[in-house]
Amino acid sequence: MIPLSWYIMLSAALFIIGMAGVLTRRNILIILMSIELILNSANINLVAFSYFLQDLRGQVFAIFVMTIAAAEAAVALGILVALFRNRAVVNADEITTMKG
Amino acid sequence: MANIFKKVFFVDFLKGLSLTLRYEVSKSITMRYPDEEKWLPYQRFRGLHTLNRDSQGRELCVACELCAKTCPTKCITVVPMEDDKGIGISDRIAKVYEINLVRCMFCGLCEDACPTTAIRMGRDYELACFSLDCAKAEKKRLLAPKEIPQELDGGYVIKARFERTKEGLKVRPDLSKKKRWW
Amino acid sequence: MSHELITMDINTLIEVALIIVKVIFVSLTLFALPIPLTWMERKVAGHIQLRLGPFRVGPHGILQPVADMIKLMFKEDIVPDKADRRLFWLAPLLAMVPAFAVYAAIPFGDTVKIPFVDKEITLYISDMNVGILYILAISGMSVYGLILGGWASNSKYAAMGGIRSSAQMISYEIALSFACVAVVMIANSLSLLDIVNAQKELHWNIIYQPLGFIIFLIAALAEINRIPFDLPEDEGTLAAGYHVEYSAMKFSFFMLAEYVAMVTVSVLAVILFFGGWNAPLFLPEIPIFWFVAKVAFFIYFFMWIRFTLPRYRYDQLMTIGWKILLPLSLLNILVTGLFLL
Amino acid sequence: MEKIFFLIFAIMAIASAIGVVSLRNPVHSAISLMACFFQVAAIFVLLRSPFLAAVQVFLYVGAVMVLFLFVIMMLDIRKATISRFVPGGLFWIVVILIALVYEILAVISKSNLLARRVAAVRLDGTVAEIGKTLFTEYLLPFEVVSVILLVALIGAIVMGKKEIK
Repeated sequence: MIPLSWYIMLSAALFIIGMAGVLTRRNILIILMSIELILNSANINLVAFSYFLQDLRGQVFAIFVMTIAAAEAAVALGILVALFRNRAVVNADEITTMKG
Repeated sequence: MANIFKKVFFVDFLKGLSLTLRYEVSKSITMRYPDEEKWLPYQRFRGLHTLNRDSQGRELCVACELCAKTCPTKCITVVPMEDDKGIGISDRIAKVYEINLVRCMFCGLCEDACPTTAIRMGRDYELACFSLDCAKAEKKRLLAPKEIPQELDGGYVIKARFERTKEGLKVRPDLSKKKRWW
Repeated sequence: MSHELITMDINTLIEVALIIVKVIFVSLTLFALPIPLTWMERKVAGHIQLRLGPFRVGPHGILQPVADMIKLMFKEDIVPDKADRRLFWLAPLLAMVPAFAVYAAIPFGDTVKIPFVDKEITLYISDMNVGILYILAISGMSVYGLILGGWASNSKYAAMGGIRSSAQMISYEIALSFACVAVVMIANSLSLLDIVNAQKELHWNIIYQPLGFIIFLIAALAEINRIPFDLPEDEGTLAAGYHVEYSAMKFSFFMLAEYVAMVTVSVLAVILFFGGWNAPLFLPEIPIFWFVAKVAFFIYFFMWIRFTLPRYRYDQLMTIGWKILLPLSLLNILVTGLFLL
Repeated sequence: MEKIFFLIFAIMAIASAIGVVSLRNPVHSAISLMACFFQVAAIFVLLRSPFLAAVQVFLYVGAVMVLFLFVIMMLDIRKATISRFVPGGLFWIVVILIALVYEILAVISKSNLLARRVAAVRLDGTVAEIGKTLFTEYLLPFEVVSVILLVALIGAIVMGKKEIK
């Protein structure tokens, strides 16, 4: 039997790697991918707790998370394409004109 | 209305499918050329040249070189020679008569130019080979008897056999069995 | 759980051995399938075009695929300069593995009694309770081989083929899944075994789902990149699309994946809409025979379509996918739901 | 047995996740993210939720990552691959990450949930059960999510469309 803590450690590791990606990388595409990674680590947690508590709500929430992640990816990539068409950059540091 | 009906029930699509199915079950028109069948060309087909003889077996060619002069690709070489042994119809015959088949375009102008009807376009079209040596048709080869007799009417498919001989690959026709190809 | 492994009794061992044998058997069959299929495709092509097809190697050219295979094995394996070498290697494998992995969930029949041992064996590797979802998910993965093959070649035709394939696969996957959803609603289960069992005694889904079947067929044609939807490898405009730069064994992996995908789609069409291994009309039940016969018919049908229809234009492809098939499939689900209520 | 599988999947997931953030080329990142999602799906199978595993592969691997690859190929990434890797302000990033790691470790070590064993009752027929839960207890969130999806669909189309001048 795998203890619950293993799953949580795995999800924590993925979360931190994703976080590091968001903070260190400047390529918008990779930042978006890191966000997907973070969402997935949350999913692992939800499903693991759902299994150990024998409650389906965790899985239901994981489905919601996946749906929202898909929607987020679609919109973000749409924005990225529009942005690239206007400015031709994929570097987050170069898009600072919206700053006040 | 009829248009909508057509679209809903894929009428055009089904028509196409039935057409291809009909083709699928009908007889193929391709022939299996070197293995089993061979096309016998018409009499006026322009294939490999032949050098003809008259009824007494004398060479008709008098080495006048008109064919070499008129050839647009300059692929015919003729070297004349004096001879009184009666090989030719006159005492001037060709010592060398050579056609470079790589350059020949089988236009048939040599045939028109020949005053003694010695050179004729034959019906042999299996001229592919593996080395350039055989792309040169010498006098001996041009004079050799042809497998397809000149008198035979052409324009149909005959049975043939594909053979590997020592001289190379040969297609042996069987002239007795013939059929229209369509 | 390690102690369970040790205390495994003989029956469990037999079960495990059976599964391994089944896996090996199925994958060997799939590896060998392109040999008869390429021959059949060439013969069908030939006869439809009033030709004879291959005839030189073996009787009626039956050994032609073997000759092709030998040729492909000994060809030079070219990797283009400036290609992304790792991905260039990975792409054919990524195309091939999902195509095979799908068969873990596909049932070929119910159970068969072995005559002498008096033991029943099941004719499927595993009966997943999410079978159809698994198949759709895994077969959706095969697009990676196409995209990466196109991108890694570092060639513009290949890249365009890759981009086309990604857009096409995503678009048609939706319609394909929705066509499957209606079937799932009727059978009340995601398991393929239950879906087939729900179609017993001629209650085949084709009778209840003609529209769903047409949507499934069109979307499946697009999903396996066959004419009339073979835009990713469009010879006319893209040379050969995503696999322009591939040669030798890598190319043959792509071909293998394509043929296996075609078989998969035929199998799915039979399972979902044509009653799986249930005998048609009132003919006697023969294990696996009817299944293979129906699958063979569909494979022939796909070849038949290939040599009947011309290729669609890319914008037409997208229009068909999004503006016709998607609304129709939603309508199909709605109507099915209303009938079930 | 199960532990060995878990370790294989977990190590591969973490390795490919590190690949996502450390590889220069976005295409390579996307591929390793795809591999990571696949491992996560395998872990879902270990957690006895095959439905979620299939949805994970279907949605993330089959759709979202293909979308990512599509956009990456549409954009010109040659400049991006040679750009510098870690920008300035590295110090603060490291501080934040260390704080995060510490916090998570603290929470995990303090919690008493972790020693918990799986209950004797197994959930059977998970697909049907999930469906029931989704359409009874969580009907409103479900509808909200579907509206969000619709909005995202329209938004993506509007964003992606060329401006008509």
